[in-house]
Amino acid sequence: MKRLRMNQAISLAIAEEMERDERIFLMGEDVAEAEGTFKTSEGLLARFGPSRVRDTPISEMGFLGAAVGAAVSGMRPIVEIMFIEFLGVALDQLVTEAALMRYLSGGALHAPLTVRGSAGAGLGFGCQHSQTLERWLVGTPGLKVVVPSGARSAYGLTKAAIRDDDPVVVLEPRALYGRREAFDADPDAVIPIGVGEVLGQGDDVTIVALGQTVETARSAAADASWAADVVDLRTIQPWDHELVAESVEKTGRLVTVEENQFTGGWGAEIVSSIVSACFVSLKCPPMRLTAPDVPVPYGELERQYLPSADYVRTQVDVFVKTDTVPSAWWEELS
Amino acid sequence: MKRLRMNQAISLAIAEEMERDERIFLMGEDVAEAEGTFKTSEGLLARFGPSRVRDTPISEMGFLGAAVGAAVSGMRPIVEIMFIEFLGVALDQLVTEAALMRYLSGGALHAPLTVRGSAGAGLGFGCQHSQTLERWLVGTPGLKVVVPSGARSAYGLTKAAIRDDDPVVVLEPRALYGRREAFDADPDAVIPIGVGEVLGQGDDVTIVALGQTVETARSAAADASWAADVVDLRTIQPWDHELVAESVEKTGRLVTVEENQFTGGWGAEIVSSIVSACFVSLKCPPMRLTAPDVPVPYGELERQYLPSADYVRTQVDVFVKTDTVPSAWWEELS
Amino acid sequence: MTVASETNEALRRRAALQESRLELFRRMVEIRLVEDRIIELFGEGLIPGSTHTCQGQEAVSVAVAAVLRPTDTVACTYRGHGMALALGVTREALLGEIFGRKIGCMGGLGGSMHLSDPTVGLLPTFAIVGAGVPIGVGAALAAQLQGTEDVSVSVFGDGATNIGGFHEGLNLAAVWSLPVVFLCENNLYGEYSPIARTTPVTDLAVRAASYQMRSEVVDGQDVDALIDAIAAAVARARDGGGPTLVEAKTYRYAGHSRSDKATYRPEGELERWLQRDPITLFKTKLVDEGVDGSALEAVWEECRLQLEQSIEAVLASPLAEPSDMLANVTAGRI
Amino acid sequence: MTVASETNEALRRRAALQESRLELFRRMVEIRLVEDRIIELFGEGLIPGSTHTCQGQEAVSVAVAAVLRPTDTVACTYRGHGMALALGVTREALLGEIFGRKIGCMGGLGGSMHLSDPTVGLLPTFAIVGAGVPIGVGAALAAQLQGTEDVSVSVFGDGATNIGGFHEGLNLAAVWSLPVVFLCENNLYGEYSPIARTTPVTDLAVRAASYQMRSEVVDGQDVDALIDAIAAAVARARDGGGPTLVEAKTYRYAGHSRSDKATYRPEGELERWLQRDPITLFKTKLVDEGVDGSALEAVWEECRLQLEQSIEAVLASPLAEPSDMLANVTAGRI
Ligand SMILES: Cc1ncc(C[n+]2csc(CCOP(=O)(O)OP(=O)(O)O)c2C)c(N)n1
Ligand SMILES: Cc1ncc(C[n+]2csc(CCOP(=O)(O)OP(=O)(O)O)c2C)c(N)n1
Ligand SMILES: [Mg+2]
Ligand SMILES: [Mg+2]
Repeated sequence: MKRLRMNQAISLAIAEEMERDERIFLMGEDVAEAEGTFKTSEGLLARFGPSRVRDTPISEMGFLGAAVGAAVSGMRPIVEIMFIEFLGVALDQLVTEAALMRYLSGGALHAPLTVRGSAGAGLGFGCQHSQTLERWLVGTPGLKVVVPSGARSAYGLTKAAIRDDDPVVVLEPRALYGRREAFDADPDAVIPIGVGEVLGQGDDVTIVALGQTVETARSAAADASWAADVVDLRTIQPWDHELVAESVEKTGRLVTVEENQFTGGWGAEIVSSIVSACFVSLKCPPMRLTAPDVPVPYGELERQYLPSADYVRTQVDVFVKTDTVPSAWWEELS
Repeated sequence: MKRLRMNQAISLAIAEEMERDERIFLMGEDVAEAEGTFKTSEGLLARFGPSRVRDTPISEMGFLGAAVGAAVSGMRPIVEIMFIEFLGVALDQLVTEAALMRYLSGGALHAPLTVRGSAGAGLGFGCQHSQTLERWLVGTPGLKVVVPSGARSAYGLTKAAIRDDDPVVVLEPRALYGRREAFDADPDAVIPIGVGEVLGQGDDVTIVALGQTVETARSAAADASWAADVVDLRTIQPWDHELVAESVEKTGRLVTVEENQFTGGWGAEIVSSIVSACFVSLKCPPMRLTAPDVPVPYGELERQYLPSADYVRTQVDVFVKTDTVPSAWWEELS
Repeated sequence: MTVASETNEALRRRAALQESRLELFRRMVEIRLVEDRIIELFGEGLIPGSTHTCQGQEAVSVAVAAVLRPTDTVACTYRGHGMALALGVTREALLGEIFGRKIGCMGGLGGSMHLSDPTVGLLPTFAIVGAGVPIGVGAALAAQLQGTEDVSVSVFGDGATNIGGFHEGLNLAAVWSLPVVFLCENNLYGEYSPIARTTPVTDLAVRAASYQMRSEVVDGQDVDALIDAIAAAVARARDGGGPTLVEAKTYRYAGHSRSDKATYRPEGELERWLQRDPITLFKTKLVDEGVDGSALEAVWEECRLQLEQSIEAVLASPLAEPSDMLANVTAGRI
Repeated sequence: MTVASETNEALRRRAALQESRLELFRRMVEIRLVEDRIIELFGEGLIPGSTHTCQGQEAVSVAVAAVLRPTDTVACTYRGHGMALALGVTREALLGEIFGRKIGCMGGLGGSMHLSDPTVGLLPTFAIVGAGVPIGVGAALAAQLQGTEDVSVSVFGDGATNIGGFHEGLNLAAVWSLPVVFLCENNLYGEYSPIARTTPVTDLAVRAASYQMRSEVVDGQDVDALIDAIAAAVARARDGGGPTLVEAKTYRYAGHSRSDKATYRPEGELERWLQRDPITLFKTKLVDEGVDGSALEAVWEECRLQLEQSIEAVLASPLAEPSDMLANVTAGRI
């Protein structure tokens, strides 16, 4: 058992994989000398040298594209996008090029590329450095997207991403980098892509969470008058339909807890699929707990913006009691 | 009444608005001398001159950014993105800059910017020139997205976009540019953003369609054994929740017809919201008719990929008769 | 712009800076003190998120402010406190923003990276590297189209010259001969990376040749040299002579951001630059010009006092409220 | 790569081209005839979508193929038929793709813009302008990391030199001294826009100076001059001498794409270029070298015959099927 911060777990996962496979290398802005803005590549330069751990210019399009080219040429690059928002200047290389390499070559090529980016709110970085943006990625044929919820899943999912033969994006909740978690760091403790996990069991409601909302949902459930299956989705594309459906068949109630805005949030995808699959078992309409449809605010307000454990508990209280969806906090305001 | 092709209707709408307001100008690749790759700026250079109708270098990031700068400086730019996929090299300027200008300036600035792009499949352009990609845009606070379904709505929505004081994206179904439609081209026949339209009435099912699937849905409904409210959504952000909810309250059945892939498609948003709003009225789970989760194929196969009127009719037949969602064609194959 | 008295104060501060060399000196001192104090405040954990200060680069900011008219436009970066203060933004508007107060530039919703004040020409500062370059070009395009004599200045760092938006922006400005000045603050580092690691040329000004654009390298620690270079470029732009790339060789004394101790700097480098401190150099010059040295010394204490008063005022002023985050997303309310 | 005999045929064709100057001539003729015929076939409405032909630019393609090893990599554009044929791709694989047949380069799912054959080093041709530049850089990075002596060539047009990816790619290659050759086919137009409308420099090779990179301008109609320039650049790259930007001055005889009649060209321009037709120039040279002129004349007829046979074979071969579109999206099946 190790007790590591999430950024340490990521460094460890990368190091072990690089040790195992010479084709793996890491590049990004300040990942080498500085060991990553969020210290997610601690010790890697010292251990693997500047050829396999590379600082890049500020050229997201350039180095992401270079990673695509290296990936189809027999390497297995890991690219760090410091803040996932910066994909806005490079999205083409990921979704229009990398994701299609296998298809465009009739299966002759493939792009075993890992793109890691810090994502999400909670650190007070303001509206251009606090988003999750999985909506830019989910739905892209050929692309997979995973989201760890702490050190343990970061370790296992990072390994899975690196070992996958197709492009995988790891959206690392930046608010969790500094949080410690104890886990069994077996070098082969890979968490398979596409497989979620039920944390805690309960018959009243299924709560689906992702990334930092997993902890929110667990805290909410811990002191609640209801009992929930809390599902850590872990992969958002392709997501674990079976696991969620099975739980909803049992509980008859579905809640998603998302840190993103309501519109365009991943919860809509889950709700729309699960409603089809489990219509007759549903006791009530699903409920999505999200942030309001506004940019991520700075400072104190960021806490209000993100769904808190208290908020989740209160809303689920009403939901389970009345089998109706209570209005969101901002609907009361506006 | 005029009978125009959709590209002519767009040219006309732009011309009339440019006539009305000197601050409006158009830029993009080959929009001036060549009058647009899809002839959507016919006659504009001759009429308004090279200063207000500008050919740009191949620099989507550069000229989209320039449009943002001009918009906050008192102009009302229209930018053409020849194929909406090219936003992949410029997305930052639209979703991270333009959409936030009002917010970032505490309301002191705003960006009255229209971004028009050709979108969607049907012309055999292959996987990098045939997507709709509204998923890159929907959910962005500060951004609006409209999708015309023919010459009439292109005319009215283009005007609405140009007159709006915030950034609006017009996704023009490229397969429809050459189609004619007769309509009343009253210079003030603006179609308000956020307002859908019910075409044809029926009690059995609500079919929500967008862009080129509006015609698909209408054809399917024309010869069917069931009667449908066919809703042309017209705006996908913010979409007309009330109109759809009202119809579903009446019919008890919801179908979306989308030309995009299932995962990440706009239908999930509609389904997830409407299920909450209309849960007790629903006779059965909603059904989403989409393309499979694969890149858009070329040639003959493109016809198979897109949901056809026949396919929609057959699927809705089963749906209405059995109140269950039949499997999609590709589920039978794989 | 929202508060009328605020506006007047910013314009008054701008005029003051342009009227006397003593005021120019005072503003540099103010910037230095504000930046030092911000680092302290962050250090005390009083402020969330991050911040990017500009100690050592004050001469560039005040030179821009000394040359430009308030109707001219500045597109600046997250390292924007100095530019904001120089252009006229009040200490209260800056610190208010950082402390999340309603009197902040954007109502306390944005934080350190997001300043703006259109009344003195400051566009929202850009947190995405390179984003402001094409946007500055767009402001110049607006001026050209409107037939005003306004000029736009895009300010960015050395690292930003490796990003696509720089290239596209400069090309566009050159081919359309727009009234814009590209001002590169070459402080030798992009985050933790020395320029040589990311950039194969030492004088970034050489890049202007790719666009047949004029360029100049200027001593970034010498206010007067800067004023001359910027004034010449601005005058040429105003006269229809097109864009110029000005490279100011400068240095940032602090780390890249709040958490950076700048341990990557070679020994003695900081000390060498401190010997050419822009404030000291300017003081010597003013004394040579006959200004009383002790008056200049007194400026430090005066500024310090004013700063503490400003901080008190800010801390006594109301915080941004939850409902504030629902405003300024689009023209209406969310 | 999928069909072994195909593979061998492509390699054989590549070797043949490298072994004799007559074969080099023959390949240019083949390319010309294939392109002319493709335009005809599109004109007859037999093929959906669009196509971009390269008549007039054949010398560049065969020069690249003459210089490179099959393990070297080429990142080329949608205007890629000539490059594909030159590198060794068979007429059947090219035409099969355009006709949507299983024997096409990507199984008939992609069409004219999407060719590839890794066995002769052809990466999927890029339909997004500039996308192939960083990807070619990545192939070179792989070679450097793997310690092979392979070289990568990025081929793109004049218009592509205005897009961000060009700038970022060249900078990255220079700062890492990668074995890559940037080959710009300057055919004077980007779609319908003459270069002067979009680009403030005439010799695009000057842009190499921004990266302290070597560059050369070469006559794009002279096979031998091209071979010399490309061979020198490739040799330097192989020897660890870093990247070079080679600008080939050339001309496309046809319009930009299927639907373009190229009416925007100044009178006489095409005729002037036809006088320096690369095939004619090379023929004259071969005759000077003692090759029998009538043998060269006969090549046209031989190629014409082979082409018709290929078309027949392609039209008799099976079309891509619906289930094909579900393969090659990720490692598994959809
Ligand atoms: C597109 C993008 N990539 C990366 C970053 C992260 N980042 C912020 S500042 C910075 C360094 C910029 O260096 P430079 O342009 O020299 O400006 P300086 O900070 O030195 O003023 C980086 C990499 C960003 N904000 N945007
Ligand atoms: C990012 C992007 N923008 C625009 C286009 C549309 N487009 C395709 S080819 C082309 C012209 C390219 O010109 P050039 O680079 O000179 O190459 P050429 O076609 O002359 O070979 C354009 C604008 C595109 N495919 N990708
Ligand atoms: Mg710098
Ligand atoms: Mg060209």
